[in-house]
Amino acid sequence: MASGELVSSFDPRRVRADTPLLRRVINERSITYLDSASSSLPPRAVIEAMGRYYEMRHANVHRGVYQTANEATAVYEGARESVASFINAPGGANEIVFTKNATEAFNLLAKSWGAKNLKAGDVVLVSEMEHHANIVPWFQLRELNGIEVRFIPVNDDYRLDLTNIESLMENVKLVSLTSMSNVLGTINPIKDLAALAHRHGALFAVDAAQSIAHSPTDVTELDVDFFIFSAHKMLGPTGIGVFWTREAILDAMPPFLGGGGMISDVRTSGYTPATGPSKFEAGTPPIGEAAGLGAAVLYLEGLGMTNIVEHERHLTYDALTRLASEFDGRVRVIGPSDTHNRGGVISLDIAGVHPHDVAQVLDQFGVCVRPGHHCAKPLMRRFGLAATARASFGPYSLTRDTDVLIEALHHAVTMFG
Amino acid sequence: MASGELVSSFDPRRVRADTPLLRRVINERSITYLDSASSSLPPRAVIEAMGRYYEMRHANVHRGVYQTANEATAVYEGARESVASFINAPGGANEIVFTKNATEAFNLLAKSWGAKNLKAGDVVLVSEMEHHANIVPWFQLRELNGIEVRFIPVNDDYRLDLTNIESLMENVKLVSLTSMSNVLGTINPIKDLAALAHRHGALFAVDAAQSIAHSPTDVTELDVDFFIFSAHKMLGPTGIGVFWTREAILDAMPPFLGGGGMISDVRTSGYTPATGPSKFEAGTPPIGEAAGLGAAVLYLEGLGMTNIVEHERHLTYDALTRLASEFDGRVRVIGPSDTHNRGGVISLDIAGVHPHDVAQVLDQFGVCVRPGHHCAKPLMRRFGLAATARASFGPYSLTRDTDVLIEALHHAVTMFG
Amino acid sequence: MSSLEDLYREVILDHYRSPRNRGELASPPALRVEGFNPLCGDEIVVYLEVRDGVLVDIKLTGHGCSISQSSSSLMSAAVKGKPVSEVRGIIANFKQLMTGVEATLSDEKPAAPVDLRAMGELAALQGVVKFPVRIKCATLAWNTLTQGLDELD
Amino acid sequence: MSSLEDLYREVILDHYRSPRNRGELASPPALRVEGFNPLCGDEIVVYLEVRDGVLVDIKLTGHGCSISQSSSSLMSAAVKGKPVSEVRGIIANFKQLMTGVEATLSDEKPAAPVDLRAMGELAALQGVVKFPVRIKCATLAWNTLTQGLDELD
Ligand SMILES: Cc1ncc(COP(=O)(O)O)c(C=O)c1O
Ligand SMILES: Cc1ncc(COP(=O)(O)O)c(C=O)c1O
Repeated sequence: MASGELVSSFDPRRVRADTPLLRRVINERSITYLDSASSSLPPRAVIEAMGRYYEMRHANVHRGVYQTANEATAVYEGARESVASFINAPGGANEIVFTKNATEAFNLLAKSWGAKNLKAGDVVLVSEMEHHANIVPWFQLRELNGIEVRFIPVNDDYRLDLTNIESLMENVKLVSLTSMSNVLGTINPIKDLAALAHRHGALFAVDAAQSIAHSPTDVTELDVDFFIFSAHKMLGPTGIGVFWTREAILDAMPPFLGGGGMISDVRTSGYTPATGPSKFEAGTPPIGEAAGLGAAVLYLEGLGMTNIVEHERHLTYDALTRLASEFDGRVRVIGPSDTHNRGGVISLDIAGVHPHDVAQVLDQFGVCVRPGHHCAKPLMRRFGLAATARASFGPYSLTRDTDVLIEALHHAVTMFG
Repeated sequence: MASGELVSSFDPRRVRADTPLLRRVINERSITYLDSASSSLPPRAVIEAMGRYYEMRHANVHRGVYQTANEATAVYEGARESVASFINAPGGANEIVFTKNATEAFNLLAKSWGAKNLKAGDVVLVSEMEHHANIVPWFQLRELNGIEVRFIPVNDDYRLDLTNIESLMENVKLVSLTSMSNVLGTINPIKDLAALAHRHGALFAVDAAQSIAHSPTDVTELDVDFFIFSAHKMLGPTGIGVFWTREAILDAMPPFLGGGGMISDVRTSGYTPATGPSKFEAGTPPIGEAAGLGAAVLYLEGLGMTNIVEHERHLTYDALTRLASEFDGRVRVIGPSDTHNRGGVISLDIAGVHPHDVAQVLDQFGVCVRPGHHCAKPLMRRFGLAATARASFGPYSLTRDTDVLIEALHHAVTMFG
Repeated sequence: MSSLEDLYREVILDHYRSPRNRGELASPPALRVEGFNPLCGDEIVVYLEVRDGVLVDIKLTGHGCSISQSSSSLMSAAVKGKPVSEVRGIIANFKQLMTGVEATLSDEKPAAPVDLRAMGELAALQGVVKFPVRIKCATLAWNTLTQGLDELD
Repeated sequence: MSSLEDLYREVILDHYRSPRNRGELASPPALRVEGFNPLCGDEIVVYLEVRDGVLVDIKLTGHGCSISQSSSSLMSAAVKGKPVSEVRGIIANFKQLMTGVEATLSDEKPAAPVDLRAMGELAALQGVVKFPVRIKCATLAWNTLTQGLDELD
């Protein structure tokens, strides 16, 4: 991306203008996109980076000698560098593994690092507010080798219940937590909890899928051990996720998926794995996707992550205030009611209106919210809900979006009486 | 793709005009792309389908109620339908699982189906000409449960040595073979071998990565059990691959990667997997990539697979003839010397010139060939080679490409004396 | 908003607000069948009592959106007290109402039109077909009922 | 074709065609070290004999492209008979010749320029830096030698 394309001071209308999908008209209304927690909308710079890649430089990476193969390799490895610097990986690009999504990265963590380092009776400590991506792989590992998966409870105030954390830490070898809940918006005290885990001799993994595009990230400063996220939630494309860990841990991890690219030798009798991130990138990697992810990182850096935090906090504060005052208590926010340690994900429970119906009515106003369990069924059960209707913000969101949301919610509430 | 964009009678120059990357000029020469076996060049229709997806319809799939989420779901599921019909899957779209590449699909085969159905002493029969993607996952399964991985030898004529196939079949539960070697160009008698496997009570898997874009596919007619390929070798994007198997087999396979989307329920105590292809598609799937793959299938169907076969056979015949006559025996083709059961992949061994140097010299002429072991080290060892320089054709290739290849090869041969 | 009002017709909202035949039956003798839509979390439990080839009683519990809830309520009212053979016919008709239009959406030939008059209140669910993702909500109860009848066969 | 001829200078082609110090040394007393570039399959075996702090003999076997082969041949000629401390200096100089320009390509500040005259024939490998993927070919032998010297330390 040419530096001229960067915005120097943050302006959400500028981001909006950069985002082609926001020009969509739905049911005769401009789209009101409030589903960035599911997937964000890529700016033109990202879409064009991919288009240019396929038009100009596409080739398989590695081992190529010809020019476009070198260029494709530079695009791919360049994205690795950009991501490393975006999260401030202490060991740089060598610590960045590209997966297909955050979910594959959790499977890599559980089935490579976990299968090697955890044995029966060892505990992986997660929480009741985790996404299935940070639960199911641990259950699968449990089937394999009898680890215990333990859950930190969630309080009625929608925050981790840390009252008994010291006793919960018994036999814990890994703490794996979301930095921000995709249902509640709750932001967890990752740095403190990582320090606590380390005091107990445990490692610490972060599910950063929700925080990556909504706050600055510094894995060195957080002093965590694993860090996982997906490009499609940070204005990037589908099909690529990131797994970060310290180089020493990465080097000691056994291979995961097998195939081309992750070997240093193959004989009919056996194989020797490659070293570095390659060991975990079997087969042709997501090259076009890396082009998109690299552009997304540049774009976010251009906006400035602290600007985004401020902007989204303002939107969230405004929305929470209006939702609390306008519906005579019929609309309940499932999540913290203030913006302290809370991001722009707002789950709604509306008395007498099922989230599916809420979303359906909202669609008639061009409002995109997501109904469902948000891949967090344990959390839903904890609060006795089958589903919520979730609205979530991105850097392109405006208070105008909240206006339309509230207008449409009024309609839904009236309709279902 | 509007039907007006389809070419009714096959014309490689038209395909060329459709392919933006072929306009590249490299070292002051037009690009001569001869590396389609590594990755093919997407036509504008594919690149634009992805761009349009991100500009117009991008949203996370499943569970969405709003319009763009429905459209994204339709794009994704539509691609599944297109792929199912492209390979004539007997059970339709329900049998198509999207993976990140062919390699992940082999890992799914080995670690889901294989881990459940194979036990110590059971044999997986592959061949010496397999790609690492169809070798390493089996080695990994062997570490887990002691299966045997057995290799069908390759003859000096670069074809499978089937002399002792009956005795090789002892204890074989799965035969897993490439339909076309990515090094030799050899096309294997899949239908006959599948029938043989079935006679011995074994299932049959096909690595179709190399054949999928170069010949018509009909898995029903072939009567095979598993069929695997990658989009990026069939004019599609990176980041998406296909795993096909019969519905009954798929339903009985245990989950592979765990996370969102592949579950029907998750409690703090455990989880219940989903049914159908979803069970194997954990996390946000490659939606933009599916848009590209769907367009690639349409584009290939528009060209007509039998037209492509004819075209590439002609190119291959011409190239083999000229390579055999022009270099006084210094240039040796590692692969069958006729076009009977042979595709357009031509591996070269040049006396006194290392493949790396060949590719480097060729790059100066804008010629893209791939040097290396092509992820087929057992095959390389079999023929006492460390590497070859490989040229391969696509539907956009012309005899003019072979002209430039030969001109550049003359230069390399002269240069290294 | 016309298609929205087509989806949420008054009959539907009425059955959603005041579901018919809600509750449980002792099982046995009644058959208890569970239905589940993993995509949106809708759950339904159908209790069936068949005597001498007649569906003498049906009760429902569960939770879900207005479409799945009203569809199950409408279904219970439509099938209760009917001979099983007739119930199967009603199910087939309803499924066709849903799939006929699904097929149209996917560019295939539309199935023979359903006789809407014969369907009574059920016809109110016709608006669902314009919202393909909601069809699964509407058919959940019906699939669960079918499963129950199959088990009794 | 100028950059191509810069890569494949006559000196390089000469060392490729007639590699110096090719062969093996009995080990022990010599040290045998293997180097391998998994990316392109280049393999090299370096035999070192160090006595009283001097690299008295070096031999090489292996296979690879003209760059990796000529670089190892050029290296052997440059280091043979030299004190180990001086060998380390030559290695450092050569690595800088390769990395200095790598760094430039990736937009960092170029390292201090290497004194090319002091490098003799080795300077012929300078053209490699314009072909970043080939740098690994050129440095394979040198990394293997370093590894050997480290083992002897
Ligand atoms: C024969 C064969 N099988 C499998 C693969 C693996 O495909 P992918 O790298 O897309 O996973 C390839 C290509 O690299 C191949 O040529
Ligand atoms: C908190 C959290 N973790 C993990 C994921 C999984 O990400 P993906 O679906 O891209 O693998 C998501 C998003 O779905 C999420 O919100």
